[in-house]
Amino acid sequence: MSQDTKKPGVKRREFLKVLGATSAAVAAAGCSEETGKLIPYLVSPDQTVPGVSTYYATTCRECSAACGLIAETRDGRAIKLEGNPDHPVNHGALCARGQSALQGLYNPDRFRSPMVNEGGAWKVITWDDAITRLSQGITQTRGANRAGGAVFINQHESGSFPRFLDTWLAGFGMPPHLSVDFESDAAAIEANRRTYGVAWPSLSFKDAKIIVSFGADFLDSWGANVPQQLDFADARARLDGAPRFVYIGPRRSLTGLNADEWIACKPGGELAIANALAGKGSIQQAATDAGVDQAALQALATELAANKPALVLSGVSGESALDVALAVAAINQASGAVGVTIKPAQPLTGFEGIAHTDQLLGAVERMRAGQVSVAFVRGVNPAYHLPKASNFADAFAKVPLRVSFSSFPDETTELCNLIIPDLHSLESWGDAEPIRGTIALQQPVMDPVFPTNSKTIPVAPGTADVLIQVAKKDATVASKFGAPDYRATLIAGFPGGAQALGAALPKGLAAGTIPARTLAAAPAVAPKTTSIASTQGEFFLITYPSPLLGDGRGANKPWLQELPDPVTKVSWSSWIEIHPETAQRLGIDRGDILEVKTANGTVRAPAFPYLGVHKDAIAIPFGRGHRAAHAMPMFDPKTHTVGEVQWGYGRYARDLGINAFDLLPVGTHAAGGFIWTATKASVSKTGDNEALPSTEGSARQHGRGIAQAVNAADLNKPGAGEGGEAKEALPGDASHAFLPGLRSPVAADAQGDLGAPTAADQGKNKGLYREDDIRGMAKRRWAMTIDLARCTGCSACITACNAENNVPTVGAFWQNATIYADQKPGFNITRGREMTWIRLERYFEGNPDGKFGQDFETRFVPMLCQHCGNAPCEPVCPVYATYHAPDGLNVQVYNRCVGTRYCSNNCPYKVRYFNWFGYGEVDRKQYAFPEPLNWQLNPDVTVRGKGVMEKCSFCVQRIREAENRATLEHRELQPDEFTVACAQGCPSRAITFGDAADPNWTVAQLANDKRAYHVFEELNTYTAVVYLKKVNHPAAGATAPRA
Amino acid sequence: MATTATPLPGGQRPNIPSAAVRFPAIKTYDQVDREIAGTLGPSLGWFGALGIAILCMLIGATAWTYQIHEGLGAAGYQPPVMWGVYIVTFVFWVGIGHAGTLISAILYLFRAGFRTSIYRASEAMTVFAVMTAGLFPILHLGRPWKFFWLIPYPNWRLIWPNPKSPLVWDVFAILTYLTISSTFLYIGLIPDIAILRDREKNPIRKAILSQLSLGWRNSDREWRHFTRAYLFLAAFATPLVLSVHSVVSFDFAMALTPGWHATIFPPYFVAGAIFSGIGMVFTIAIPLRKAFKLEHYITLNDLDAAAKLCLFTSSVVGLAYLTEFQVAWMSGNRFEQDYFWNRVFGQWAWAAWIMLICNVVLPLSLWSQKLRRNPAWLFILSLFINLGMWFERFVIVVPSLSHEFEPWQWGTYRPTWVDYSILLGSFGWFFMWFLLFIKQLPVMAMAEIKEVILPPMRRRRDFSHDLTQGVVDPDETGATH
Amino acid sequence: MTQRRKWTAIPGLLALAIGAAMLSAYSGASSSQHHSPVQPINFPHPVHVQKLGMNCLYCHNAANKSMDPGLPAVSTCIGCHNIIGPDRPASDLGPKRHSVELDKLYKFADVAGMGAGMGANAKPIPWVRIHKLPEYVHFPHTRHVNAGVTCQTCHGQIQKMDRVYQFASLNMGWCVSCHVNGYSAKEGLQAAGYAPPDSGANAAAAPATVATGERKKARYDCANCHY
Amino acid sequence: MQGVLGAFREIDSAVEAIEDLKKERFGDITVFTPTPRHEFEHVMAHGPSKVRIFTLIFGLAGVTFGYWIPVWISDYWPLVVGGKAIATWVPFTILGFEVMVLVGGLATVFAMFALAHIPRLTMTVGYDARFSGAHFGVWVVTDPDRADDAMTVLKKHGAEEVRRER
Repeated sequence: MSQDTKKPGVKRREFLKVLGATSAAVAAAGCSEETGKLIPYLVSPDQTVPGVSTYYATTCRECSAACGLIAETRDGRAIKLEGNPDHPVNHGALCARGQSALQGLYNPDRFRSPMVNEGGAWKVITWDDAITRLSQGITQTRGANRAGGAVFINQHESGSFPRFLDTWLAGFGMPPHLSVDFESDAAAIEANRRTYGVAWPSLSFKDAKIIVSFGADFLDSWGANVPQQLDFADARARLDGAPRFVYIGPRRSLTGLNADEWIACKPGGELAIANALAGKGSIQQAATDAGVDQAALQALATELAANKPALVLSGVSGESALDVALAVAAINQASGAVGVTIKPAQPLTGFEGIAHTDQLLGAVERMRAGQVSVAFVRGVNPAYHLPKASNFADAFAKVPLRVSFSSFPDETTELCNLIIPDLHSLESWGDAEPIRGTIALQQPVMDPVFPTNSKTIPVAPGTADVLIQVAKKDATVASKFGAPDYRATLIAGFPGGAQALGAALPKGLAAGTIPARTLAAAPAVAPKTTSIASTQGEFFLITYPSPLLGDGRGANKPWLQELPDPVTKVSWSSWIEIHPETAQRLGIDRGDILEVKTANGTVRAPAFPYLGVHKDAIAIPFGRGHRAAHAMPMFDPKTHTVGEVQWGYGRYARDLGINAFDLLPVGTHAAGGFIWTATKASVSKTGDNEALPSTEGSARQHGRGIAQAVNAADLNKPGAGEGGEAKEALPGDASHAFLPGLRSPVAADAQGDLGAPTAADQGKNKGLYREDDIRGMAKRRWAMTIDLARCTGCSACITACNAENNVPTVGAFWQNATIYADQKPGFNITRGREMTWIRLERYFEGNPDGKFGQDFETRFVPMLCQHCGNAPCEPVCPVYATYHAPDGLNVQVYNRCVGTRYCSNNCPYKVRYFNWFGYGEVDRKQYAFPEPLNWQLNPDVTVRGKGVMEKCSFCVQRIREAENRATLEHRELQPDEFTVACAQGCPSRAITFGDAADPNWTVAQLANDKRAYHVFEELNTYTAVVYLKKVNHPAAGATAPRA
Repeated sequence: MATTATPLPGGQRPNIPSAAVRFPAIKTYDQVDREIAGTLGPSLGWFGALGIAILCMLIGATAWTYQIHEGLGAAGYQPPVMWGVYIVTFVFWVGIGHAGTLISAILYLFRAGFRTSIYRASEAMTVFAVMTAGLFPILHLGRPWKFFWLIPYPNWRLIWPNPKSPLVWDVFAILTYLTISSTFLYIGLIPDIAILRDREKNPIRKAILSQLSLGWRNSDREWRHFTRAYLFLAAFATPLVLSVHSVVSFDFAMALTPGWHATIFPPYFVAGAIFSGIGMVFTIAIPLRKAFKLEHYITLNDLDAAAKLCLFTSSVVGLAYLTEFQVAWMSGNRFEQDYFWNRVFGQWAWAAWIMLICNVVLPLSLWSQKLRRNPAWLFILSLFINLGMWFERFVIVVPSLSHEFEPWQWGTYRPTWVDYSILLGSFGWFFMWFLLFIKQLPVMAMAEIKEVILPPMRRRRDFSHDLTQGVVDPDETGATH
Repeated sequence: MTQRRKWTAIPGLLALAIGAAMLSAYSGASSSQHHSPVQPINFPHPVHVQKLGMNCLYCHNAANKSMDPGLPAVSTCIGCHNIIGPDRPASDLGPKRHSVELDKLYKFADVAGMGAGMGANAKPIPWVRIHKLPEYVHFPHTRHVNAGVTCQTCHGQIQKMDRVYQFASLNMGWCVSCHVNGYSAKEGLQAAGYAPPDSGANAAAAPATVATGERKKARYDCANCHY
Repeated sequence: MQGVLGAFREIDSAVEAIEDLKKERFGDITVFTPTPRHEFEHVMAHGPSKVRIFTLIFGLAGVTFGYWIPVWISDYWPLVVGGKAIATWVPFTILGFEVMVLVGGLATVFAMFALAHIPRLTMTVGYDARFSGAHFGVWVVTDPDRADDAMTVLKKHGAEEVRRER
């Protein structure tokens, strides 16, 4: 496929540009604009029809989990990533980071060609030149017999490439590469290896009677979060016998917020608790050591004893990490978890062979000692995420030849002297073994975005191909690399060869195993243990990888920058979490700029009082605070020219927030992993205050019953009310007064204006439209159910929606009006001007006056346009720009909208978003899709111009596409034939979409669930979105906090 | 012998009984012409004022240009507060307009004597206020260049505006109001323009005035139809005053936003409008009578009467405020209650209290006749009223939106320099027109004033007698020579 | 002392008229109907369709399965014109002659001569776009083609156009009137320039709707095309 | 058109003059007065103005039209908004009212123009600039032979100035 599409090379790219321009043009544009040219294919690629999407199965490389992807491509451009339903790991789900891979592919700051640094000045070179220089450099080192000192730091990945790379290195007499993953939990891996003999057994939450997590954030970034989330949701959504979930740790992460109970121990206290639960040491002692309530701990111990098997996880990152992990393993074994909830038999191979921080530090020391002749960096950014204290930059500078294969101008790359940008995983061949016995294939879903600048090399090569080229230049090595390119190499190595590969590609999967790297025992490096006790400061400093930006990799993707942090709802900025009680004591308000000081450094960031952090601790997320080595002027889209490198990880990441690594000492624990919670810190107010770019209005729902919950115990006893406000219906018998509204497209029917629909009305044309006008479409009522018992608040749905519906990001500092005093990042967010069509509201329940030690509950509500049958927004629009479609959609017609914004005023759910600036207009500085980001735009969806209201359309373009396909095949739509982007992307399957008027669709059945309710039902809006109450599992005796 | 005169047919417009003593200081027709026509023609101070007005107008225009280029984000909107200063100012100016029509039309029907001297000025104020207000709905659009989509005109899209939308009602109401009140103003002006025309020496000006006066020549036939048409226009304008601001209030009352969704709005808005209008009348008329030395036309009696009206409307508005709270309190509706609590004790308390003090507390001073007859105080008070009424609209629009159903979307609002410049610009625009008006055309209806002063007589006699009887009594017939 | 002077209220009326005119002009009643740009290659539809009786779908091959009708790839042209070179023998298409247009095609496709395939530096033909709907209008060709709407109903009788021009106004009103009043296969055929089969075998072959003249209507609420 | 024009300073003399002229069967009399006075209305004894008829008719026409527009618009392209009926009568009353006022009001004005013969393109004989100021004018259309009688009558009642016009 991509062979065919490759032929026309540059020319077909012009063709793409035309399409790009077309789809990027705006609703505001009139009809009489320049019609332009039509550039045909030279040779039309088979299997593709212009204007119809082609789907390729491939593999996600954004983290080590290697989830399966389905890439939707239109006219040769990838426009959407979705999970591969057949994939054994993610079963069709995909997290926000995975979806955002597209913005890595189309990132405007990607290197367009190789570059070399000569005398401090960067200059663009051709691919041929780059390859020659590389091979020369290597030949020299070999000549000098220093090849043994080479260091290749590679982003950790599973599959054949690591072995391929080792072979290549060996060929030149270089040692095996370091496969680095900063987010991996070294302690857990080590403990697993010692206990079960594998790095990462697959976990089964479904089979657990109780789940206990020691700081293991399996919903954020610990382990393979997508499958874990899916499994967790399945487990918790069971209406009886669902496992309770207890979270132990000093900070309540997104995972913690999903727990029924939070035992807030002080940092380092986990060890005592784990030991006590494992039977070593008394509960009482543990309680005092960890500073937690003894009763709660005792209760937990009893519960663990009573409910077997349990699933206990450890994700502690302190100096005692390994010990905790081992103790936890003991607990698991005691409760018979092994083989049931923890399955060493099906290990996640993606976690094998990770080189931990101690080895990396060892390499750094060798560099400092001048023993390293040549250093390669690929997909890793040690200059950013090694603590300043390690002086990586100085050590690195001692290496004569520093080659970066990074696609982005990150900190490490800036320190290199030769850049040979790698292809994006969506442009290149590869494979992975996500779970033992399954090979996941990675294939290019489109031509490389950027043309090659070389006569002899027709298409920009990936690193693997570059390595092969280099090898071919060297007589001695060439023999080992007979295959013309990496693709051929893969085919050769693939069990069954070309045929089998060809057969496997459509699904992207094949049975079989990929031989693992043969790793000589890593050079032993003495762990640099640091004792947190010995550090100064009144607060423990908790640092953690952001669930969205990871260790900083995501920072150059506007989707991830804009996506509010699931816990704090802050975007485009760093923050310092501090417990409200402490904040009150120190007189700190939300947004006050705090100065955090440790022995290693100082940072300044706004404070975020957060109930979920220990009162003696402050917490800072990683991911932001990218800096260029040499200070660069503020980015200005007007003066920026293509090819001008935006050092500091690109325009979206540079000089944004703080880098918590600056505060940390260089410390590794017994398992060789990096110690995240390594030091204490002192906090002082600076006196300034800046409004946090947060989408949060009020964190409490003031008893308005937006997010409703019910106790598992009450659920099955009918009539037992949850209490609270009267409108919250009894769990046993939910008021289903809204159901008629769901059965007919126009709620007026439900109100009896046309006679309430009867059984006989099913499938008939209903609604106020005349029979002969509606062509039988009106029998449908598109609707959605959202199960709050499943929703974990991970926010993947938001990214899915952004990708599908061309929703602009508005937080970059240059996206404000020109004349503003402050050009702060996230300024538009601060002003509440976010555009995301679906938002995740995070409401706290209980502990109203923010006391530490009092538990609280969190409820996540995905809030999107409710597509009301009686939509308040519709009648007030003076120009019919919003109206009720005969199939029950509440439609927004962008090109008719004049922007009175009356509809938004009248919307009780506040789900309409206004284009305050020309986010969709190419010539404006607020343009949200700078070339080539606009290649990702969905051609089926209009890009909205300035001054226009927009909102969730229930992916009407997907509805139309399905209808078109059905009519083309002369058939009716099949139940659950298609779904909308948010539902498709949801990793916990909380969202279901379909036709509620037809009982055969799942959504119609779910709407009858006894947990079903409408938000603001008393407003008589007859919404099409039905929520299912969250289910709480309070500790025995206790009752969950109320709404 | 018997007179040929017929008795007064019903509905004929009689003179105001107290006509003879209406303007004790005004003796002859010539005096009226001389004094009022004398106020015309530019003066240095006038040029200064006009300059300032135009400057402000230009500032506003610049801000608007910038906003159109940049996008509405240039203004300080902060979702969920999707309406802000612009709509507030729109309602404010429409409100100002109402007093003018009230004085010129309603008081005309009620034969309130004190209208004669101030109605011309206030009618002009109405027209210019509505002209100003009319800008804002366009100005606050996301795509102002598409404003005409709100007007039902035949087009190739075969699509029409939505007649169910309060905003379309607005379009109809405002356009009608502008048309009728400007017609009303112009019709009233015709005889006076004729007077100016006949006094004018400069041929060019004379030509222009001749065009404007439409060849009016004061014949009995013209007067006969004129007076009747005038009466009917007044009769039309009267319900219009009540309807227009009711329709404006529907913009809010028809929405279900807490703090907007209230049946009390129409009367409440109309009262508020008239209240603010009277305020603006004071702001304009008091300096005017001083500058133009027309104290014997706009007499203290007139001010006193207007002040009473002001006091009345103020108390109506005050009652409306209280009713809102009482309704919210008794409704048992959580959203209403939260909102109204938030209004007076929440983040917007300051605005609410400005409103209450300026509109309810200060006007209480008008219970004292001494203050009612004290132009200086009335002027100061009127400024407070203008401020208070602007903030009334602010309190209705902004806090309601910032504190709606969805706690997650509760927000705040911070206008930017663009909002403020355009607000300033609106005042510049208004006063520019008004200043141009008062120096080109008479600020008082000469013909109508002549109507209510004693006509020149050869023989003194009881005047009221003439009104009831014929023109002359029989015994005197023929006795003249 | 009788004064005679001319009066007139005409200026006011004039102003009104101008205002109205400007409004209607501004309201976008404009359309690019009838515009007929010069194409890089003067492709003769009449010869291909009328004389050789090629089906529209042969070149515009996506029209029945996609939103886009699809443009012929250059290779599609060369497919035939490899054997049909610029030097044309006398035939029913005319006397012996040399076709300049085919020279141009060969130049674009970098074809050495008859029989020789496309060369390495073949370039796509930059056709000038004629029918253009704004981006906010999503027009599914497939729905219409499969509903039996003849191409000519909207595009005019291309088979008779020596140079293609925009036949319909493509105004919204134009679209909608058809959705409201419905499309009749009979009129469709007439629009296509073929007499509706009246009797015998033709009638049997033709879809029933032709005889009945039944009109097929379609939804015309906004979200049909605008999203 | 020939006639006699008399300019009076006092209203009562003007009135009496007119009465005498009427006694003497002078037909076509026009009064010019700076301000409407009932004395003249009585003595001229014209019926009430016809303006009101136009007002009524066009007012009714307006309200009908004002109701019809929105109903027609709503029905022309039936789009459901807020689950409401297509043609909602109650709110359309507002439009009905506004259009009534608009049409009725403008009709009244134009009726007045028509009946009062304005705008008049020529300033007819018999007008004098003073009549907009402080003078009352009486204009009698006569044939030359009776002009003198008219003039005497006017003089007798103390007209400030009397002159023939032709």
